[in-house]
Amino acid sequence: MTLLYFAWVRQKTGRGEEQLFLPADVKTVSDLIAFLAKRGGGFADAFADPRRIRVAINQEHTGFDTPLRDGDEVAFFPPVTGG
Amino acid sequence: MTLLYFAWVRQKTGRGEEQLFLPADVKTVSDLIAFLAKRGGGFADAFADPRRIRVAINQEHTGFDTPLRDGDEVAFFPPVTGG
Amino acid sequence: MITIRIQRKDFDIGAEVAALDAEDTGAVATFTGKVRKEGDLVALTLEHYPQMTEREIGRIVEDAKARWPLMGVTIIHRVGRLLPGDKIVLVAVAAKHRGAAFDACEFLMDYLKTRAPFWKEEERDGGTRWVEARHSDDKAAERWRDK
Amino acid sequence: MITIRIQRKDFDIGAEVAALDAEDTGAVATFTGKVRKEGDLVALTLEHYPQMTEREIGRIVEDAKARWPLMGVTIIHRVGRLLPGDKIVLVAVAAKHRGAAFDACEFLMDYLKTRAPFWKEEERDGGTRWVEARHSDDKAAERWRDK
Repeated sequence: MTLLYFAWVRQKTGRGEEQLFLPADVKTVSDLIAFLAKRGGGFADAFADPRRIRVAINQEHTGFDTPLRDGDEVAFFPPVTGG
Repeated sequence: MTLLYFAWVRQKTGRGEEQLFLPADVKTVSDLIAFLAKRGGGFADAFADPRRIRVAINQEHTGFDTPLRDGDEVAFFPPVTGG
Repeated sequence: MITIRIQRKDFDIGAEVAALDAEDTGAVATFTGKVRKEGDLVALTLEHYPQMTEREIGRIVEDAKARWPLMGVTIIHRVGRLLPGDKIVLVAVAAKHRGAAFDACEFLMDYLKTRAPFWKEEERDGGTRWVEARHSDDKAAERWRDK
Repeated sequence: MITIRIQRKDFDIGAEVAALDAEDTGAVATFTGKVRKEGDLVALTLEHYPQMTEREIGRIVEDAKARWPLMGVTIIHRVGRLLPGDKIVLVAVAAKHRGAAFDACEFLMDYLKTRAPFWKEEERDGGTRWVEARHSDDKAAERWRDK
Protein backbone atom coordinates (compact mmCIF):
# COMPACT_ATOMS: atom_id res chain seq x y z
CA MET A 1 0.00 0.00 0.00
CA THR A 2 0.96 3.64 -0.37
CA LEU A 3 1.24 5.77 2.77
CA LEU A 4 1.14 9.57 2.51
CA TYR A 5 1.87 12.10 5.24
CA PHE A 6 0.95 15.79 5.22
CA ALA A 7 1.68 18.96 7.21
CA TRP A 8 3.21 18.27 10.64
CA VAL A 9 2.69 14.52 10.26
CA ARG A 10 5.00 14.73 7.24
CA GLN A 11 7.49 16.87 9.14
CA LYS A 12 7.56 14.62 12.21
CA THR A 13 7.84 11.36 10.25
CA GLY A 14 10.42 12.96 8.00
CA ARG A 15 8.79 11.66 4.81
CA GLY A 16 5.90 12.50 2.52
CA GLU A 17 5.29 9.08 0.98
CA GLU A 18 6.29 5.46 1.35
CA GLN A 19 5.34 2.02 0.04
CA LEU A 20 4.47 -0.64 2.64
CA PHE A 21 3.53 -4.31 2.51
CA LEU A 22 0.48 -4.57 4.75
CA PRO A 23 1.61 -6.63 7.80
CA ALA A 24 -0.65 -9.61 8.55
CA ASP A 25 -1.84 -8.31 11.93
CA VAL A 26 -2.75 -4.85 10.61
CA LYS A 27 -6.44 -4.99 9.79
CA THR A 28 -7.68 -1.44 10.34
CA VAL A 29 -6.47 2.16 10.35
CA SER A 30 -6.10 1.93 14.15
CA ASP A 31 -3.83 -1.09 13.76
CA LEU A 32 -1.74 0.74 11.18
CA ILE A 33 -1.33 3.77 13.48
CA ALA A 34 -0.16 1.50 16.32
CA PHE A 35 2.22 -0.26 13.91
CA LEU A 36 3.70 3.04 12.69
CA ALA A 37 4.02 4.46 16.23
CA LYS A 38 6.12 1.42 17.18
CA ARG A 39 8.77 2.49 14.68
CA GLY A 40 9.83 4.99 17.34
CA GLY A 41 11.56 8.33 16.66
CA GLY A 42 9.61 10.76 14.53
CA PHE A 43 6.87 8.19 13.87
CA ALA A 44 6.28 7.66 17.61
CA ASP A 45 6.07 11.46 17.97
CA ALA A 46 3.73 11.92 14.99
CA PHE A 47 1.31 9.20 16.11
CA ALA A 48 1.63 9.68 19.90
CA ASP A 49 -1.91 11.11 20.11
CA PRO A 50 -4.14 9.57 17.42
CA ARG A 51 -6.92 12.02 18.32
CA ARG A 52 -4.86 14.71 16.58
CA ILE A 53 -4.67 12.66 13.37
CA ARG A 54 -7.12 12.36 10.50
CA VAL A 55 -7.07 9.71 7.78
CA ALA A 56 -8.19 9.32 4.18
CA ILE A 57 -8.26 6.06 2.27
CA ASN A 58 -8.13 6.25 -1.50
CA GLN A 59 -8.73 10.03 -1.32
CA GLU A 60 -11.79 9.84 0.91
CA HIS A 61 -12.06 10.86 4.55
CA THR A 62 -12.69 7.89 6.75
CA GLY A 63 -12.51 6.71 10.38
CA PHE A 64 -10.01 4.62 12.33
CA ASP A 65 -12.18 1.48 12.24
CA THR A 66 -12.01 1.19 8.46
CA PRO A 67 -10.47 -2.11 7.29
CA LEU A 68 -7.40 -1.85 5.07
CA ARG A 69 -6.62 -3.67 1.86
CA ASP A 70 -3.28 -4.00 0.16
CA GLY A 71 -3.17 -1.50 -2.68
CA ASP A 72 -4.95 1.19 -0.64
CA GLU A 73 -3.60 4.72 -0.61
CA VAL A 74 -3.70 5.75 3.06
CA ALA A 75 -3.03 9.39 3.99
CA PHE A 76 -2.42 10.72 7.50
CA PHE A 77 -2.70 14.41 8.31
CA PRO A 78 -3.83 16.92 10.95
CA PRO A 79 -7.36 18.37 10.85
CA VAL A 80 -7.55 20.49 7.71
CA THR A 81 -7.08 24.28 7.83
CA GLY A 82 -7.73 25.55 4.31
CA GLY A 83 -10.23 28.08 3.08
CA MET B 1 -45.07 71.42 1.17
CA THR B 2 -43.55 69.40 -1.65
CA LEU B 3 -45.33 66.29 -2.86
CA LEU B 4 -43.45 63.66 -4.86
CA TYR B 5 -44.87 60.67 -6.70
CA PHE B 6 -42.97 57.62 -7.95
CA ALA B 7 -43.52 54.59 -10.18
CA TRP B 8 -47.21 53.86 -10.89
CA VAL B 9 -48.31 56.53 -8.41
CA ARG B 10 -46.48 59.04 -10.63
CA GLN B 11 -47.99 57.53 -13.78
CA LYS B 12 -51.54 57.52 -12.43
CA THR B 13 -51.41 61.05 -10.99
CA GLY B 14 -49.68 62.24 -14.15
CA ARG B 15 -47.06 64.19 -12.26
CA GLY B 16 -43.79 63.60 -10.42
CA GLU B 17 -43.78 66.63 -8.17
CA GLU B 18 -45.98 69.48 -6.99
CA GLN B 19 -46.06 72.25 -4.39
CA LEU B 20 -49.06 72.36 -2.07
CA PHE B 21 -50.21 74.66 0.73
CA LEU B 22 -51.20 72.33 3.53
CA PRO B 23 -55.01 72.63 3.88
CA ALA B 24 -56.14 73.39 7.46
CA ASP B 25 -58.03 70.12 7.92
CA VAL B 26 -55.12 67.94 6.71
CA LYS B 27 -53.25 66.91 9.84
CA THR B 28 -51.76 63.51 8.97
CA VAL B 29 -50.63 61.45 6.00
CA SER B 30 -54.02 59.69 6.03
CA ASP B 31 -55.78 63.06 5.77
CA LEU B 32 -53.53 64.03 2.86
CA ILE B 33 -54.27 60.79 1.02
CA ALA B 34 -58.03 61.39 1.45
CA PHE B 35 -57.58 64.98 0.26
CA LEU B 36 -55.64 63.91 -2.84
CA ALA B 37 -58.08 61.11 -3.68
CA LYS B 38 -60.91 63.69 -3.73
CA ARG B 39 -59.25 65.43 -6.67
CA GLY B 40 -60.73 62.64 -8.77
CA GLY B 41 -59.34 61.34 -12.08
CA GLY B 42 -55.83 59.91 -11.90
CA PHE B 43 -55.48 60.94 -8.25
CA ALA B 44 -58.61 59.02 -7.26
CA ASP B 45 -57.23 56.02 -9.12
CA ALA B 46 -53.73 56.28 -7.60
CA PHE B 47 -55.03 56.58 -4.03
CA ALA B 48 -58.09 54.31 -4.35
CA ASP B 49 -56.47 51.65 -2.15
CA PRO B 50 -54.13 53.26 0.39
CA ARG B 51 -52.89 49.81 1.44
CA ARG B 52 -50.99 49.70 -1.86
CA ILE B 53 -49.24 53.01 -1.08
CA ARG B 54 -46.11 53.72 0.99
CA VAL B 55 -45.03 57.13 2.24
CA ALA B 56 -41.80 58.90 3.17
CA ILE B 57 -41.60 62.26 4.90
CA ASN B 58 -38.37 64.20 4.48
CA GLN B 59 -36.73 61.15 2.91
CA GLU B 60 -37.63 58.74 5.72
CA HIS B 61 -40.14 55.91 5.59
CA THR B 62 -43.07 56.56 7.88
CA GLY B 63 -46.64 55.54 8.59
CA PHE B 64 -50.02 57.06 7.73
CA ASP B 65 -50.56 58.43 11.26
CA THR B 66 -47.59 60.77 11.06
CA PRO B 67 -48.53 64.45 11.49
CA LEU B 68 -47.62 66.79 8.64
CA ARG B 69 -45.98 70.19 8.81
CA ASP B 70 -45.81 72.79 6.08
CA GLY B 71 -42.40 72.57 4.48
CA ASP B 72 -42.37 68.76 4.62
CA GLU B 73 -41.32 66.77 1.57
CA VAL B 74 -43.91 64.01 1.29
CA ALA B 75 -43.35 61.18 -1.19
CA PHE B 76 -45.91 58.56 -2.22
CA PHE B 77 -44.91 55.35 -3.96
CA PRO B 78 -45.67 51.64 -4.24
CA PRO B 79 -43.77 49.11 -2.08
CA VAL B 80 -40.17 49.23 -3.27
CA THR B 81 -38.80 46.64 -5.72
CA GLY B 82 -35.08 47.37 -6.06
CA GLY B 83 -32.10 45.11 -5.44
CA MET C 1 -14.86 52.42 4.50
CA ILE C 2 -18.40 52.94 3.25
CA THR C 3 -19.09 53.45 -0.46
CA ILE C 4 -22.62 53.98 -1.78
CA ARG C 5 -23.15 54.72 -5.45
CA ILE C 6 -26.26 55.04 -7.60
CA GLN C 7 -25.26 54.96 -11.25
CA ARG C 8 -26.41 54.12 -14.74
CA LYS C 9 -23.19 52.43 -15.82
CA ASP C 10 -22.00 48.90 -15.12
CA PHE C 11 -19.50 47.99 -12.38
CA ASP C 12 -16.54 45.60 -12.04
CA ILE C 13 -16.88 43.30 -9.02
CA GLY C 14 -13.15 42.58 -8.80
CA ALA C 15 -12.20 46.26 -8.88
CA GLU C 16 -14.81 47.09 -6.23
CA VAL C 17 -13.58 44.34 -3.92
CA ALA C 18 -9.97 45.48 -4.39
CA ALA C 19 -10.96 49.06 -3.52
CA LEU C 20 -12.82 47.87 -0.43
CA ASP C 21 -9.99 45.82 0.98
CA ALA C 22 -8.12 46.71 4.11
CA GLU C 23 -5.03 44.75 5.14
CA ASP C 24 -6.68 43.28 8.21
CA THR C 25 -9.65 42.00 6.20
CA GLY C 26 -9.86 38.22 6.19
CA ALA C 27 -13.23 37.78 4.51
CA VAL C 28 -15.13 39.49 1.70
CA ALA C 29 -18.68 38.42 0.85
CA THR C 30 -20.38 39.87 -2.21
CA PHE C 31 -23.80 39.66 -3.76
CA THR C 32 -24.56 40.60 -7.34
CA GLY C 33 -28.15 40.83 -8.53
CA LYS C 34 -28.83 40.55 -12.25
CA VAL C 35 -31.67 40.94 -14.71
CA ARG C 36 -32.77 37.35 -15.35
CA LYS C 37 -33.50 36.32 -18.90
CA GLU C 38 -37.02 34.96 -18.73
CA GLY C 39 -39.70 34.49 -21.37
CA ASP C 40 -40.37 37.64 -23.37
CA LEU C 41 -38.68 40.06 -20.98
CA VAL C 42 -37.06 42.79 -23.09
CA ALA C 43 -35.74 45.15 -20.40
CA LEU C 44 -36.13 46.41 -16.85
CA THR C 45 -36.19 50.12 -16.13
CA LEU C 46 -35.19 51.18 -12.63
CA GLU C 47 -36.59 54.40 -11.20
CA HIS C 48 -35.57 55.77 -7.81
CA TYR C 49 -36.12 58.69 -5.41
CA PRO C 50 -32.80 60.46 -5.75
CA GLN C 51 -33.02 62.69 -2.67
CA MET C 52 -33.76 59.69 -0.46
CA THR C 53 -31.88 56.74 -1.96
CA GLU C 54 -28.35 57.31 -0.67
CA ARG C 55 -29.65 58.48 2.72
CA GLU C 56 -31.80 55.37 3.16
CA ILE C 57 -28.99 53.06 2.05
CA GLY C 58 -26.71 54.91 4.46
CA ARG C 59 -29.14 54.16 7.29
CA ILE C 60 -29.26 50.49 6.30
CA VAL C 61 -25.45 50.33 6.32
CA GLU C 62 -25.29 51.99 9.76
CA ASP C 63 -27.76 49.40 11.01
CA ALA C 64 -25.52 46.61 9.67
CA LYS C 65 -22.43 48.18 11.25
CA ALA C 66 -24.21 48.25 14.61
CA ARG C 67 -24.92 44.52 14.30
CA TRP C 68 -21.57 43.19 13.04
CA PRO C 69 -17.93 44.28 13.20
CA LEU C 70 -17.41 45.32 9.56
CA MET C 71 -14.26 46.71 7.98
CA GLY C 72 -15.90 47.98 4.79
CA VAL C 73 -19.14 48.04 2.82
CA THR C 74 -19.68 48.89 -0.85
CA ILE C 75 -23.16 49.16 -2.30
CA ILE C 76 -23.70 50.01 -5.96
CA HIS C 77 -27.19 50.14 -7.42
CA ARG C 78 -27.84 50.83 -11.07
CA VAL C 79 -30.77 52.84 -12.41
CA GLY C 80 -32.17 53.35 -15.91
CA ARG C 81 -32.89 50.76 -18.57
CA LEU C 82 -31.17 47.39 -18.13
CA LEU C 83 -31.21 44.33 -20.37
CA PRO C 84 -31.39 40.62 -19.47
CA GLY C 85 -27.97 39.57 -18.17
CA ASP C 86 -27.11 43.09 -16.94
CA LYS C 87 -25.98 43.52 -13.36
CA ILE C 88 -28.35 45.56 -11.18
CA VAL C 89 -26.84 45.69 -7.71
CA LEU C 90 -23.62 44.90 -5.89
CA VAL C 91 -23.26 44.51 -2.14
CA ALA C 92 -19.72 43.79 -0.92
CA VAL C 93 -18.83 43.42 2.75
CA ALA C 94 -15.35 43.08 4.26
CA ALA C 95 -14.85 41.74 7.78
CA LYS C 96 -12.26 39.90 9.82
CA HIS C 97 -14.23 36.67 9.81
CA ARG C 98 -16.58 35.07 7.32
CA GLY C 99 -19.64 34.78 9.57
CA ALA C 100 -20.00 38.55 9.88
CA ALA C 101 -19.29 39.10 6.17
CA PHE C 102 -21.93 36.59 5.05
CA ASP C 103 -24.59 37.68 7.53
CA ALA C 104 -24.13 41.39 6.90
CA CYS C 105 -24.18 40.90 3.11
CA GLU C 106 -27.46 38.98 3.29
CA PHE C 107 -28.94 41.49 5.76
CA LEU C 108 -27.99 44.39 3.48
CA MET C 109 -29.63 42.72 0.47
CA ASP C 110 -32.80 41.93 2.44
CA TYR C 111 -33.04 45.54 3.63
CA LEU C 112 -32.20 47.01 0.23
CA LYS C 113 -35.01 44.94 -1.28
CA THR C 114 -37.58 46.15 1.23
CA ARG C 115 -36.45 49.71 2.14
CA ALA C 116 -34.34 51.35 -0.58
CA PRO C 117 -36.58 53.50 -2.82
CA PHE C 118 -36.19 51.79 -6.19
CA TRP C 119 -38.94 50.56 -8.48
CA LYS C 120 -38.63 48.22 -11.44
CA GLU C 121 -40.75 48.44 -14.55
CA GLU C 122 -40.70 45.43 -16.85
CA GLU C 123 -40.80 45.79 -20.61
CA ARG C 124 -42.20 42.73 -22.35
CA ASP C 125 -43.45 42.07 -25.86
CA GLY C 126 -46.95 42.89 -24.63
CA GLY C 127 -46.12 46.23 -23.00
CA THR C 128 -44.83 47.52 -19.68
CA ARG C 129 -45.75 46.61 -16.11
CA TRP C 130 -44.49 47.65 -12.67
CA VAL C 131 -42.95 44.77 -10.76
CA GLU C 132 -44.92 43.87 -7.62
CA ALA C 133 -43.14 43.68 -4.29
CA ARG C 134 -42.73 40.08 -3.16
CA HIS C 135 -44.01 38.80 0.13
CA SER C 136 -40.93 36.55 0.36
CA ASP C 137 -38.71 39.66 0.45
CA ASP C 138 -40.68 41.04 3.42
CA LYS C 139 -40.31 37.69 5.16
CA ALA C 140 -36.56 37.67 4.47
CA ALA C 141 -36.19 41.14 6.01
CA GLU C 142 -38.30 40.21 9.03
CA ARG C 143 -35.84 37.47 9.98
CA TRP C 144 -33.41 40.14 11.21
CA ARG C 145 -35.86 41.97 13.49
CA ASP C 146 -35.04 40.15 16.69
CA LYS C 147 -31.40 39.38 15.97
CA MET D 1 -21.20 24.88 -14.78
CA ILE D 2 -18.75 23.65 -12.16
CA THR D 3 -15.20 25.01 -12.08
CA ILE D 4 -12.67 23.82 -9.49
CA ARG D 5 -9.09 25.05 -9.66
CA ILE D 6 -6.11 24.66 -7.35
CA GLN D 7 -3.42 27.13 -8.34
CA ARG D 8 -0.47 29.14 -7.12
CA LYS D 9 -1.42 32.33 -8.95
CA ASP D 10 -3.92 35.02 -7.97
CA PHE D 11 -7.45 35.26 -9.41
CA ASP D 12 -9.77 38.06 -10.56
CA ILE D 13 -13.17 37.92 -8.86
CA GLY D 14 -14.92 39.93 -11.58
CA ALA D 15 -13.60 37.73 -14.38
CA GLU D 16 -14.56 34.57 -12.50
CA VAL D 17 -18.11 35.82 -11.90
CA ALA D 18 -18.43 36.82 -15.56
CA ALA D 19 -17.28 33.33 -16.65
CA LEU D 20 -19.77 31.71 -14.26
CA ASP D 21 -22.79 33.64 -15.42
CA ALA D 22 -25.63 32.10 -17.30
CA GLU D 23 -28.38 34.28 -18.75
CA ASP D 24 -31.03 32.96 -16.39
CA THR D 25 -28.90 33.68 -13.33
CA GLY D 26 -30.45 36.29 -11.08
CA ALA D 27 -28.10 36.09 -8.13
CA VAL D 28 -24.38 35.56 -7.65
CA ALA D 29 -22.92 35.26 -4.16
CA THR D 30 -19.17 35.15 -3.68
CA PHE D 31 -16.81 34.68 -0.80
CA THR D 32 -13.14 35.61 -0.88
CA GLY D 33 -10.84 34.57 1.94
CA LYS D 34 -7.61 36.50 2.43
CA VAL D 35 -4.43 36.35 4.47
CA ARG D 36 -5.06 38.80 7.31
CA LYS D 37 -2.27 41.15 8.28
CA GLU D 38 -1.82 40.51 11.98
CA GLY D 39 1.09 41.14 14.32
CA ASP D 40 4.34 39.67 13.06
CA LEU D 41 2.82 37.36 10.46
CA VAL D 42 5.20 37.24 7.49
CA ALA D 43 3.53 34.65 5.25
CA LEU D 44 1.23 31.64 5.09
CA THR D 45 2.27 28.55 3.16
CA LEU D 46 -0.55 26.31 1.95
CA GLU D 47 0.11 22.62 1.44
CA HIS D 48 -2.47 20.23 0.02
CA TYR D 49 -3.05 16.59 -0.95
CA PRO D 50 -3.10 16.94 -4.73
CA GLN D 51 -4.64 13.56 -5.57
CA MET D 52 -7.53 14.21 -3.19
CA THR D 53 -8.20 17.95 -3.24
CA GLU D 54 -10.23 18.34 -6.43
CA ARG D 55 -12.11 15.11 -5.78
CA GLU D 56 -13.09 16.17 -2.26
CA ILE D 57 -14.12 19.65 -3.41
CA GLY D 58 -16.11 17.98 -6.20
CA ARG D 59 -17.98 15.92 -3.61
CA ILE D 60 -18.69 19.06 -1.56
CA VAL D 61 -20.07 20.81 -4.66
CA GLU D 62 -22.27 17.80 -5.48
CA ASP D 63 -23.61 17.93 -1.93
CA ALA D 64 -24.44 21.64 -2.38
CA LYS D 65 -26.14 20.96 -5.73
CA ALA D 66 -28.31 18.31 -4.09
CA ARG D 67 -29.44 20.87 -1.48
CA TRP D 68 -30.08 23.95 -3.63
CA PRO D 69 -30.97 24.64 -7.29
CA LEU D 70 -27.65 26.11 -8.47
CA MET D 71 -26.78 27.34 -11.97
CA GLY D 72 -23.02 27.43 -11.46
CA VAL D 73 -20.27 27.08 -8.90
CA THR D 74 -16.65 28.22 -9.11
CA ILE D 75 -14.12 27.34 -6.43
CA ILE D 76 -10.52 28.47 -6.66
CA HIS D 77 -8.06 27.68 -3.89
CA ARG D 78 -4.49 28.90 -3.92
CA VAL D 79 -1.52 26.91 -2.64
CA GLY D 80 2.11 27.85 -1.96
CA ARG D 81 3.47 30.84 -0.08
CA LEU D 82 1.05 33.77 0.34
CA LEU D 83 1.62 37.17 1.93
CA PRO D 84 -0.67 39.27 4.14
CA GLY D 85 -3.36 40.80 1.94
CA ASP D 86 -3.17 37.98 -0.64
CA LYS D 87 -6.35 36.20 -1.61
CA ILE D 88 -6.51 32.51 -0.61
CA VAL D 89 -9.85 31.20 -1.76
CA LEU D 90 -12.83 32.15 -3.92
CA VAL D 91 -16.25 30.55 -3.80
CA ALA D 92 -18.77 31.92 -6.30
CA VAL D 93 -22.30 30.57 -6.65
CA ALA D 94 -24.88 31.50 -9.28
CA ALA D 95 -28.57 30.76 -8.75
CA LYS D 96 -31.93 32.08 -9.80
CA HIS D 97 -32.66 33.58 -6.39
CA ARG D 98 -30.47 35.05 -3.69
CA GLY D 99 -31.45 32.72 -0.84
CA ALA D 100 -29.96 29.67 -2.59
CA ALA D 101 -26.87 31.61 -3.70
CA PHE D 102 -26.12 32.89 -0.18
CA ASP D 103 -26.82 29.61 1.59
CA ALA D 104 -24.85 27.47 -0.85
CA CYS D 105 -21.89 29.88 -0.77
CA GLU D 106 -21.75 29.75 3.03
CA PHE D 107 -22.23 25.96 3.04
CA LEU D 108 -19.39 25.51 0.54
CA MET D 109 -17.05 27.66 2.64
CA ASP D 110 -17.96 25.80 5.85
CA TYR D 111 -17.31 22.46 4.16
CA LEU D 112 -14.11 23.59 2.44
CA LYS D 113 -12.81 24.70 5.83
CA THR D 114 -13.51 21.35 7.47
CA ARG D 115 -13.13 18.79 4.64
CA ALA D 116 -10.84 20.01 1.83
CA PRO D 117 -7.29 18.70 2.40
CA PHE D 118 -5.34 21.94 2.81
CA TRP D 119 -3.01 22.89 5.66
CA LYS D 120 -1.66 26.32 6.52
CA GLU D 121 1.75 26.94 8.00
CA GLU D 122 2.37 30.38 9.45
CA GLU D 123 5.70 32.11 9.13
CA ARG D 124 6.32 34.66 11.87
CA ASP D 125 9.39 36.51 13.08
CA GLY D 126 9.90 33.75 15.64
CA GLY D 127 9.69 30.81 13.20
CA THR D 128 7.02 28.63 11.61
CA ARG D 129 3.96 26.94 13.09
CA TRP D 130 1.11 24.87 11.67
CA VAL D 131 -2.26 26.58 12.06
CA GLU D 132 -4.61 24.67 14.38
CA ALA D 133 -8.09 23.76 13.15
CA ARG D 134 -10.71 25.89 14.85
CA HIS D 135 -13.61 24.44 16.79
CA SER D 136 -15.80 27.27 15.46
CA ASP D 137 -15.28 25.94 11.91
CA ASP D 138 -16.50 22.49 12.97
CA LYS D 139 -19.53 24.12 14.59
CA ALA D 140 -20.22 26.11 11.42
CA ALA D 141 -20.13 22.93 9.30
CA GLU D 142 -22.35 21.05 11.76
CA ARG D 143 -25.16 23.56 11.25
CA TRP D 144 -25.86 22.02 7.83
CA ARG D 145 -26.15 18.42 8.99
CA ASP D 146 -29.89 18.32 9.48
CA LYS D 147 -30.84 20.81 6.81
